[in-house]
Amino acid sequence: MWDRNQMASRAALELADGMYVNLGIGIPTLVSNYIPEGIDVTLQSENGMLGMGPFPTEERIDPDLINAGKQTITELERTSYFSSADSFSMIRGGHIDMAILGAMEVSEKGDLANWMIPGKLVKGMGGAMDLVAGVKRVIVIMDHTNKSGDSKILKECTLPLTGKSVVHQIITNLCVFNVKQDGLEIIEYADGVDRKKIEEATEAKILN
Amino acid sequence: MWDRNQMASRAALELADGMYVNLGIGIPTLVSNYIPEGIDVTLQSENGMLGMGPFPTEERIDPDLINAGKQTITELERTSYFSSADSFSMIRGGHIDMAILGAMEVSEKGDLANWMIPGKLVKGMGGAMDLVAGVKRVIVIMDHTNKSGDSKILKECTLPLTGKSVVHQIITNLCVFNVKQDGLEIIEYADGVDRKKIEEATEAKILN
Amino acid sequence: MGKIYKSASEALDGILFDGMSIASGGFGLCGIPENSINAIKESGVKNLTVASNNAGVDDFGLGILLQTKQVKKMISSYVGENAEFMRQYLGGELELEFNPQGTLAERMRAGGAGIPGFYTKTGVGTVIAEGKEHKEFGGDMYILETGLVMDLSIVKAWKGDEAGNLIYNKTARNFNPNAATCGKICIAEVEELVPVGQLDPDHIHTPGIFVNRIFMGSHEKRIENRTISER
Amino acid sequence: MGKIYKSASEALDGILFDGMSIASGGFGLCGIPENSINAIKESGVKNLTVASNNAGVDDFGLGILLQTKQVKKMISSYVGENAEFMRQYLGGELELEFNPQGTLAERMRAGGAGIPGFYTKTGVGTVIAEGKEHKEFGGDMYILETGLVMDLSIVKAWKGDEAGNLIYNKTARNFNPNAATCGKICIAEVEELVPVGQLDPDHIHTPGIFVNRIFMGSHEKRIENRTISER
Repeated sequence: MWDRNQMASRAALELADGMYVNLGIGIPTLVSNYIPEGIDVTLQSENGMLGMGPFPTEERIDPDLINAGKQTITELERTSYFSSADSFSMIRGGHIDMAILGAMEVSEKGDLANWMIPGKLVKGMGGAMDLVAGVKRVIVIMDHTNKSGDSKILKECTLPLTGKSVVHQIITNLCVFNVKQDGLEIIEYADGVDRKKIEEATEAKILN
Repeated sequence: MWDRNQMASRAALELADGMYVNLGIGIPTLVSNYIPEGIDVTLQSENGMLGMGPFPTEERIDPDLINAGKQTITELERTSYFSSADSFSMIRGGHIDMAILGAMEVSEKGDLANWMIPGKLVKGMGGAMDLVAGVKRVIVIMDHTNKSGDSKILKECTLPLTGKSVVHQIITNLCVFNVKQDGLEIIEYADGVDRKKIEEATEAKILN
Repeated sequence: MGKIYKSASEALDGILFDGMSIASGGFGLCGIPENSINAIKESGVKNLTVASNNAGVDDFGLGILLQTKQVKKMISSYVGENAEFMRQYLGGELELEFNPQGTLAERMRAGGAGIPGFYTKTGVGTVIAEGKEHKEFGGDMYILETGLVMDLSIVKAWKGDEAGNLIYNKTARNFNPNAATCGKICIAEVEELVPVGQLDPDHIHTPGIFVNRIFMGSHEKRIENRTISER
Repeated sequence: MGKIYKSASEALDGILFDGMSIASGGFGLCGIPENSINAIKESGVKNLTVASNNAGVDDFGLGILLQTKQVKKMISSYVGENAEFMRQYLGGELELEFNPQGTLAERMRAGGAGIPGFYTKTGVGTVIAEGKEHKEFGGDMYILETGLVMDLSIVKAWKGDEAGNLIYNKTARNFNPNAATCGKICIAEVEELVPVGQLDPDHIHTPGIFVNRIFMGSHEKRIENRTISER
């Protein structure tokens, strides 16, 4: 089984040199700690920044410089700023190579639900619907099951969707799936996890 | 009868303090020479400039600083530059108070034709269609008749239209018309011009 | 040039009315028009429809207009930081129209640009698409979203000049340039108001034509999520 | 960061093919990608569809690709300065699609922004509207225009950095930022190429994400209509 950091570091292996990447809130944010040596990646923040730097030291905190998670951050030498409309032109227009997002549920067709639980949690989709609709490759990082042990990888999502057939890869604490035309393909097992354990934790159709 | 400069100076009386104005190529450009004392007007150039200044002296010519007529110009203290898409957001979005344009033909309904003569002159509409569709008030300056003496103010335009029901006022060498629901209203006669002379030179319906 | 006002309340004088619609710049608490929001609260105007990406927090930003129940409806993409919002919404006291963030930004831009409708892939196959016109382009399905034109827009910039030209600072730009274009009237508050000629014409983010009134305010610039690193 | 090339011909290497579509920045002869246009001429690629507000003049700018008959079709708003263009068009050798200037700029922006269609009032009731879908919004009639996505865009900026960030000078900005977004590949030529960190992040007009290849060129910057005043 992988922990949060191991999941993030596994996701980082999907990065390639020169990519423009948008990282969602939560575990996806950790991916930036594991960018492989020799790989240069530019992070986009959908509130209007390309070239996001690390968190600031206490002295360098700037209230005018935050990321999409409202966290204080820093700029890099390559950084540019732009409006929200311009930011989503990049996203919707297919200029971002990869988005790595968290999820509540993913279906075997690549449907994604990560923005609301009717009657319980009504925070809003933020930029998630735009990201999954526009970004070239969408990777989800999440625990394989919820706190009650139910699978989050389903035949059909039960929660309101963020996007239909939008997820390309799922990285969980148990394994890595590629989303294929007719189901999910296991391409990697987490340490100490076998096929049986994945089957038990997965409602969706596994191809291999 | 008015000459070019008198027509331009008459048009300048339509300007009000604080207005944002787009001036077309030709006689409309001359309007900037007659802006009344105490009236502050900001000129927009649709190639991406707000706050257009006068022509430069020889030493100040800058190939990167031209107006929509491709003439070298200068900037003012208030000037801002922007892209063509942003420029036409201003125009199409109704943020420009007035456009003063030349014309080949205008109809009694305010239809305007000023961009092509089929088979003879194929230059293109440039920004004229956007201007007449988006600007709050459109004034045409032109000679009342063409070189053969035929009226350019018609019941229906014969040339391909630039816009339908878009002209609010027509300033010619003979008079000033306001375009009303059901025809044209003379609101001013040029020096030495009488009603009969205007009637002879006008095919369109005159209301008064 | 007659655009300069002394304060938010002066700038808003004669503009506010019950039931009006307002677009606000800002993302989270970053780059929000603090002074205009406070003055709107003081005015007591009510039944507002407010388009803003977020709704502030309970005691700062647009959240204070929720506390006083001056807002009838929010058009937002994310309201997760506002407990009062959630309470009013779940209790049926407040209308909420969720827009995907990019759709909201583009709706503001479109409204300001004279574009009454545009097609986007965002939200296709989700509740966002329900009841909206669908259309295929190049084999893919898109939905029709509409441009937003609001009675008023309130924005916050870093520097502004007498002609209304605005420059934003870093990610405090966010929705401000887009909101500025979609109001029938736009009021800008700035940290620094300078004479014309002080701003480089190539650096201006919002040309003065969009700004009807401008004033200099003092800004708390509260930080929502202070995150630091060791070095 | 691997985006820097030594010359236009190096930057265009492997990208050009017969029948391709190209969006070009520039207005008149101002801010045009002179070097890329020259290199495209040298390459001999043909049957091009070119979207550009103007078509240059006979011996400069896009006009030189008309002289060599490399262009099959132009998408432009104004071609009045180009006698060769007129000759080929009236002789049926060249296709021409007139777009209103604002519609052309917005089509480029829309294509780059993932918006396949938008409604505009521009051109309603004219030949431009013929065959286009009409739709009423708020009692007014609008027509549907489509986003432009081109195989290649070529733009010219004043300064650029290693990350592809671009800054334009004065009215040489014009269509360049919009064209830059709508090409599947974008090649930028600049007067000055600087290391990252030299451009202020708040002053950048085209973020580097849109620029695939960048090179420094020498620019004639010919003036089309030299107009001077006495003082």
